[in-house]
Amino acid sequence: MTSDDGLVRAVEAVLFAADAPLSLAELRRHVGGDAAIEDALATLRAHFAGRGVELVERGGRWHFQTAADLAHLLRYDRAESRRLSRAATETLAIIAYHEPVSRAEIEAIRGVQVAKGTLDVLMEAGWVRPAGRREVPGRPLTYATTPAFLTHFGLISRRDLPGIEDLRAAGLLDPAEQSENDVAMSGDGD
Amino acid sequence: MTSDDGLVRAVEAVLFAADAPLSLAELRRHVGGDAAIEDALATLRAHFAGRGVELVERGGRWHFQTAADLAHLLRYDRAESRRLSRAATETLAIIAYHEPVSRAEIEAIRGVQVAKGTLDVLMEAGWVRPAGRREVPGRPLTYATTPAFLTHFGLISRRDLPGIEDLRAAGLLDPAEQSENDVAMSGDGD
Amino acid sequence: MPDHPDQLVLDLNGWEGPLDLLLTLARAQKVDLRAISILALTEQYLRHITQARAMKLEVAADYLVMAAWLAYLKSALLLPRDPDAEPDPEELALLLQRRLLRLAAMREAGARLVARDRLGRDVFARGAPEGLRTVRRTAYEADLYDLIAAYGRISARTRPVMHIVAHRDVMTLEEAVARVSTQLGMELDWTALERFLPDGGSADYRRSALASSFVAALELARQGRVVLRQQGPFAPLYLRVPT
Repeated sequence: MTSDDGLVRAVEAVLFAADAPLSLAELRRHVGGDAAIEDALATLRAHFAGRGVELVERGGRWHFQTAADLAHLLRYDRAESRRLSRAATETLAIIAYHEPVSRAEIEAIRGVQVAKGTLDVLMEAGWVRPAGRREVPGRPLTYATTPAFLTHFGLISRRDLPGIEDLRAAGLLDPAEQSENDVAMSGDGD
Repeated sequence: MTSDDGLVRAVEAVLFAADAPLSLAELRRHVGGDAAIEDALATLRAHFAGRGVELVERGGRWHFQTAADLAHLLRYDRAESRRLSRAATETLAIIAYHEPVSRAEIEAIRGVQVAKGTLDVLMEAGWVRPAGRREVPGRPLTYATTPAFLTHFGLISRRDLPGIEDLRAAGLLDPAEQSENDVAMSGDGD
Repeated sequence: MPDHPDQLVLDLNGWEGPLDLLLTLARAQKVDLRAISILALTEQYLRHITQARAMKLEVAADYLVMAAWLAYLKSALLLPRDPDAEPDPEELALLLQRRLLRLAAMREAGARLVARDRLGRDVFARGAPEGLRTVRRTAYEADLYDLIAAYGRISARTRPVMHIVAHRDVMTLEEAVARVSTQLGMELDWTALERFLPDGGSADYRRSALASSFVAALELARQGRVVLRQQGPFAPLYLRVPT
């Protein structure tokens, strides 16, 4: 067995044993300093392609997961995962496509106030985090998505968000102009 | 992909996602009634042989586990520095000046009991080692310093310990009397 | 979806605000949102609000605000164009359309997002990972000064203990006083101090006896039970019972 194979084995073992996705730095800590980890990951990814288990990258972190087309075999004795409300789904999408984004901006897009519980649910799920305050009057808190969001929704990065390039090209992800928000919207000017 | 491959993929995914080793019956419940599961398991076991992950059977139940020879990769040692406690510093000083010295002797010199953890800390730090048993009733274990101790404290030898000659001249290094039947160290008074 | 959007919107509580209602009405036009007739949409919206109020349904304030704004927009769009009108009603219509597009885009993005293969629902991580352990190794800090200081501290603390000796090879002062007093009774003339010392014993003991006997002699002289005589410094010391 060549030393390359040794590295592939090592990366495979560490990723299998990990209970969370691992970054390159974390992998390197376990398999050794100078290792060509990217090459080993590429080899592994190719090896597992089409198998029952696949190697995936999510937000710079790597993990093994079961192939999507086998979902029906695995849901067997699992409780139906909790459904996201429509408000939470829209709010999550707005944050993911616009981040960082303030509550007022979310409200301007949805046309209604963001209920207190909506952001809480998303933060509790670990998909959304506070992302600092915007340096404008009132210093509103902004929100952004987390690495766990990418992991859960199977996204390599935010660039991988469905249709994000088209939406950006259409100008639909631009910061809303103030005049636009003023269109018969009471209460979200703050 | 043949239907056999499909079964192998299914078994692979189910075993991977399972939170405990699965019996044939349990596997069959997930992947379908009549499936040739034994064949699929044999295929999988051969496929993973020598990789970083292995398929193993224990008492009729199957599960994946990381290859035993790679277990050392699963732990990562991180150094954290912590100041040595006063009790440990005193104990270390006594060992350094009096080695080899038993625990009862250390206690007699310190005038307080030596907690078990204190010697453990010093041995964990690599500064103290067991130095054989004293051939007296009870055969108490003695302790001495290590080369790492000298290195850490910048000493060529224990003779370099500042003040040791002065302290000896002042009679301060005479072993204390033992309350227990531990050691009779009075011999050097004659 | 009910068959007629007209019926549906009577229950305004089912809508997440006027924008949501507008978007649903716009979708009912069954054309691309970009090709939507804002005027037709406006009329539809106003009609529903009017219907709702005719049926004495509670209509939330933000729906009424939107209705008032749309009524203004509608009249501005219908009236002959005033080139100086500010803001331009066509532009306002475009802004409204843009808001609808934006909401529609996010609504669809959300739907696509939650329909993805989600970890823990459609795809699964390893069920029983061995887990990676980070072992924290403690590197203890202590320097030579700490060590020496600690030893000094112990020495100071335990000095009395350290001075206990196994056997006391000495003559105590009490012993010497008793000895000298007894022997003085038998000697009538001047007698050298050395004569009072015991024979034998270790060198340490004899030295101790000499010192103790000397002090005993001084003590007895102070009590007036003995007189001392010495010819000069370091000369022999003589003792005698006072006459």
